[in-house]
Amino acid sequence: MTNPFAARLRRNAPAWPPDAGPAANLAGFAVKRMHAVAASFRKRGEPAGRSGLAALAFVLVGAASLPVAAAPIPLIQTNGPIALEQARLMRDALLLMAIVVLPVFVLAGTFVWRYRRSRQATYRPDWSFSLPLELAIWGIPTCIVIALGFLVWTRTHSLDPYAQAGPGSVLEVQAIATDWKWVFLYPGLGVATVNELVVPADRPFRIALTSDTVMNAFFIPGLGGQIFAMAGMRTQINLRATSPAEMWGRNMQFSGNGFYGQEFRVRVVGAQGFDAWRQHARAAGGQLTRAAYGALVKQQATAPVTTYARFDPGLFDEVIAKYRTEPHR
Amino acid sequence: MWGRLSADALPVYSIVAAAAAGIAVLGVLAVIVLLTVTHRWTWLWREWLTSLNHRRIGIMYVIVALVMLLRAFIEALLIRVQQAIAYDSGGFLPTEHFAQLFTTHGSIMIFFVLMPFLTGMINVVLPLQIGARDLAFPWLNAIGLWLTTAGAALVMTSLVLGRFSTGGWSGYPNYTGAIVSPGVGPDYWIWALTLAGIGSTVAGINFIATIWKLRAPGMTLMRMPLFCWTALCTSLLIVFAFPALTVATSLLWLDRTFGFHFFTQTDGGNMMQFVNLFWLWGHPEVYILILPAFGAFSEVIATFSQKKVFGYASLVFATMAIGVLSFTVWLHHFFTMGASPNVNAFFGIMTMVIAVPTGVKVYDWLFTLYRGRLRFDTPMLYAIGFLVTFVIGGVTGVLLAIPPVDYTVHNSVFLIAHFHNMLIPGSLFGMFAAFNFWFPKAVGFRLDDAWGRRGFWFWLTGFYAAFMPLYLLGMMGMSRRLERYSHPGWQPWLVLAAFGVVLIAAGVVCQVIQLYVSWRDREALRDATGDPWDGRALEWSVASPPPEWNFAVRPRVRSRDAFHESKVEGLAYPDPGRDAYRDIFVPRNSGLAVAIGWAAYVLAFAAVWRIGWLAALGLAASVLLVIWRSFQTGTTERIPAQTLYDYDRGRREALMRLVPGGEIMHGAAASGARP
Amino acid sequence: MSREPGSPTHRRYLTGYLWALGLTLIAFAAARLGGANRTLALGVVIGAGLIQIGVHLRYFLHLGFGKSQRENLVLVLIATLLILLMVGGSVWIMFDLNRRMM
Amino acid sequence: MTAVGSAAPSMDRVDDDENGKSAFGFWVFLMSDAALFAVLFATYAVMMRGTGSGPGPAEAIGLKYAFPETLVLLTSTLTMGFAAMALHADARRSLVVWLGATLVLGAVFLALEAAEFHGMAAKGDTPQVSGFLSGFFALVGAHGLHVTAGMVWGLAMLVQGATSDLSAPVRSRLGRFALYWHFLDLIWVGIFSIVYLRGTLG
Repeated sequence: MTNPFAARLRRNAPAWPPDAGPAANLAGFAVKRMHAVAASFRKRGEPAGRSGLAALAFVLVGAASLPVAAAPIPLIQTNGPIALEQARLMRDALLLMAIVVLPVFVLAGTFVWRYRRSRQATYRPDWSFSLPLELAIWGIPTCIVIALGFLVWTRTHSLDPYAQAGPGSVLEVQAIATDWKWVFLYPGLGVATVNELVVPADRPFRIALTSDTVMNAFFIPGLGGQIFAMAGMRTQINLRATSPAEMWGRNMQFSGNGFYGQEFRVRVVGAQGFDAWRQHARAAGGQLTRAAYGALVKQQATAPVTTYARFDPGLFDEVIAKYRTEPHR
Repeated sequence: MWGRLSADALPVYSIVAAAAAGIAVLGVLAVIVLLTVTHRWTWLWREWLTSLNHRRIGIMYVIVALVMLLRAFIEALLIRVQQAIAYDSGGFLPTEHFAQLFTTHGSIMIFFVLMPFLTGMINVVLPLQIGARDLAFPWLNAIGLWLTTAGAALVMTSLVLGRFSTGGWSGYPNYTGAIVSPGVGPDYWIWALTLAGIGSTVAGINFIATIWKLRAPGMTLMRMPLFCWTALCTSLLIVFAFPALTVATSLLWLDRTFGFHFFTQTDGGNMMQFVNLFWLWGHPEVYILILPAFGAFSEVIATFSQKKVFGYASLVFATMAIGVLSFTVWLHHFFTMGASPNVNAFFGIMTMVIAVPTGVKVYDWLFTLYRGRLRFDTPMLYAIGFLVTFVIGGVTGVLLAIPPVDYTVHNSVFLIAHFHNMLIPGSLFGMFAAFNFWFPKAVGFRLDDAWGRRGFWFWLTGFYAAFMPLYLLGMMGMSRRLERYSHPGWQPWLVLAAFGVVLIAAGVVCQVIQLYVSWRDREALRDATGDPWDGRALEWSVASPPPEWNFAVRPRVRSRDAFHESKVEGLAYPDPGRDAYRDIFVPRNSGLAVAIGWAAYVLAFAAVWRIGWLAALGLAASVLLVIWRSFQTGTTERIPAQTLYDYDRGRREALMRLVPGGEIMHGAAASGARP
Repeated sequence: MSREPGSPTHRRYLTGYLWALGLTLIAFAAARLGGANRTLALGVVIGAGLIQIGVHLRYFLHLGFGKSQRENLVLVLIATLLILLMVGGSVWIMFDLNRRMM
Repeated sequence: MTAVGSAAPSMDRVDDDENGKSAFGFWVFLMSDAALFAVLFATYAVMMRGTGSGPGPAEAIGLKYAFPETLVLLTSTLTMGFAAMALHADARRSLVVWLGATLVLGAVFLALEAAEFHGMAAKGDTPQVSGFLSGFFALVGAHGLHVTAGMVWGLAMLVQGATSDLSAPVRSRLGRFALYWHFLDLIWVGIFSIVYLRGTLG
């Protein structure tokens, strides 16, 4: 059946995200993927640091379903130190947990096989306690949790989204979540975009976030990190991309009818490319005045990528202030 | 006069929704016609609806759960099919209808499937296991049932009149506030949850008082079957966690209906407080759902391994530790809200700490298998399937407990895969195991094992096929609650997930067939001894189904696995002598609880549609009915000692006949399996 | 009729009443007169409130360490622990969030 | 009695409460209710700064009503205690008098609270003004609703105390009502400390 709303969304939908099309050669893809995984195990610390995770995922899903995988997996194609650290953390945690988890599979299989009734193996119906065993099953997980806890404490602090992502001068960006698109303001550059985030490679950037609608969650899978954007409030996320790339980000918190299309393009470009983009934006784009912004928000639809040469200064703070009533008594 | 209710409320916005409404209405009509044609109304009213007997109330709880499970499962099927075909297309569901589906699916599974399922199983089993004649407060028990049923009826009503919320089962404002969602949807959600929540609280109070006060003589706490321990712990969690939900939903209702500013975006409202309150309830709720299943697994694994459970004290301690710790982890549901690293890290670490007692339980169960004599009946299959599958969910749960890792998969389908990986093997499999295990005790005949096993295998394989791809998709960045998408690479995995749900559907069909076949063959499957599995706890010492008074003479307990030990000693069915029998009192049936449930339904329905006079009527009726009850006398019925004595003598004689030679044990224990 | 120590009597209720009344008056007086030293006044109010809750539990709700009250006492202690976790955690989380969102 | 003999015979009756299961069950309910109030208190603490364009605690909250409310409720808890003593002594007339006094004091409390709320609304301080006032009215109002429910229950108990034979179920119910009433006063201690006194301290 037709869904007029969906049709409208499709008309507005930008021609991205830049995913590969359906794989022409599925078997070839699978081979390539396996090579990538194998290679990443040899080269620890390369950007392919999520290989352990990917390997686990493939085990989980089962080799039989492998050949149908045709998607580039952002968590393998991580870009930047934040995403890389997060991926390593995931891998380390998995390895630590394997110590207690793998024996479960082995023991379950062994015991089910050995002690099935028809096999008539040793039978000890009253055996129900063993101090060494009890100590082990309490002690070993406790040790692992202590190790994990140490990881959690240190990494949660080092990967705090509010902490600057590495050395260098920070590029400030402001993002406003609206129904159902993202407005990006570059206060230092004076330019603004809708549904496109352009950042220079190898330079930390900070996105200050708020929402001009319901609660949203800002997320760029390839760069790592996710944080809520809420009306009248200001959150922030600090990220960094290592090398030029095309990615996508989106709102992860359900926000109504256009939610599915609330994706934006992320372009990581070199330092020169970034200057070129800024000049291009300066020269070509229109103006995001308060009125234009108001009209954009009112539309309640997804929007194509748009660039603005300038925006009314203070727009971001005004959006926040709109929801905050200062005491007058 | 009728508030917001008008002809616009009919579901003409979507063919699928209209069809669902039609099926719901026709289903109700069909049941009414069937009952009328077969002249079953009086029977239904006298034997079931007005009953205050714990076993019957438990069975009605389970029936509510199974009916709602069918609906929620069909919704899951629709969601998966939609996502499988919705690459760059609208699929077959309008956007808003899809949002209603994921909201109702979640709300129903939690509040109207798992909660009534576990409440029902505790109802049936708990008094029998501790040697009590009923729960502490039989009438209150019926009120809990009928409030839950009223909530379920309200959700079903939303199929036909108006629309349900689109805000997800967690209903975050401001999306569910009056400005963004002015319709009746969130109000349906609020009231369904509130009614069910009050019903659950009532049940929890009842279970705690029962365990604390009505244990048989000699049944010390450390001799209680593990299912009772988990029931106790779950009840404590219910009693202390549900108030947070009640507050959250009530305040949201005040916001929506009377313009308060708790969770609004303006005028000093703070939507983060809703999220905080919701998960303040929501995390203990996870353990509320899982602990009774843990208890059931403990019973099942010991029984079908034919040996004592390993590490009883460990299991008890782990249960209580989980109970307390479950109140220290709720922030991990919103790590991404932006709390400072100290807060996030603290709650992350506490979440990992809770994994320790959970892991201990898994190992205790594993070592219960060790040197056992394993039988693989349906309940045991669910238990083994649970053990292996649950740890995968545990691993992904610990991953999610690491805040920086959570940032990369929060709100993605990885999260969906994780909590289904906890709740399906953890809670639902537990309830299926419990259902198959205790069905003969509650109803009097066993369930067909062959169809039960088929159901299990379809559920297990279907689970893996449906949810493992979601882990991968989550790592690819796929958001939850997407009704369409433009990433071609996702589609193959979503097709695989849909195939998984089709497998689960086959499992559901097997379970329906299992019920039918068992009913058809009930004479062959009858449980004549009351002890079909060579059971270990006291519930197997009484007949199946047990008489209204459960125990004519209350048993005196000397050890754990009380019934098993008495079988070993050859004293399973002792004759206490005529003098031990006294008159006892059982509660008379009462229709008032049913009436209170429906009065609450009227109140809630009127509040949803803002029909003031009707709401006042519903409220007044509820209050007056409670007062009326307090003025009633003669609410119990005396059963003379002679009746009890005759019944017990008859049962003992029947048991003698069943097993020649007067040896009235059976199963493996009787066949010389002991070394 | 033999009575457990701590079971209700008229005298006991009156004692409790006087205690509670005194603590109430102290708290109100502190709030009324405490403008100069707000922290101290607040401390007195909270302290008097906590003691008064204890007085109510002991003299009106008859909570005690006696055998017949042990079950209720255990329950109240469980409740206190969980309520402290819930309230303390909520306040910690929400104040932290508010601080970070400004 | 044989080895597997019947336990305490009293437990065989479903409708009496000699092993205290009703009183204990009611304690469990009270603790659940305490958790409900605790969550409301926490919410109030969070909302306290959400004053929007409305008044803050120091401006909106006064002790003009809170002080007499406190005294009235505290006194009613004493009369409730005396009613319980009367029940203990099987003195029906005394029971009715003290229970009646308790209810009258409860009614006075509710009247004072209604006047207070009305006065605030007349000043424009309604719950619709700000998150803070919403929190105030929800917390204090929830207590007021509990007292109202207590009045309904108390009236029913008054009738039963006056007319019935003071049977075991009636006694058990009166005992629970007393617990409930004392519990509401305990919650009020929290409210006047945290809401009113802390509020006036600014």
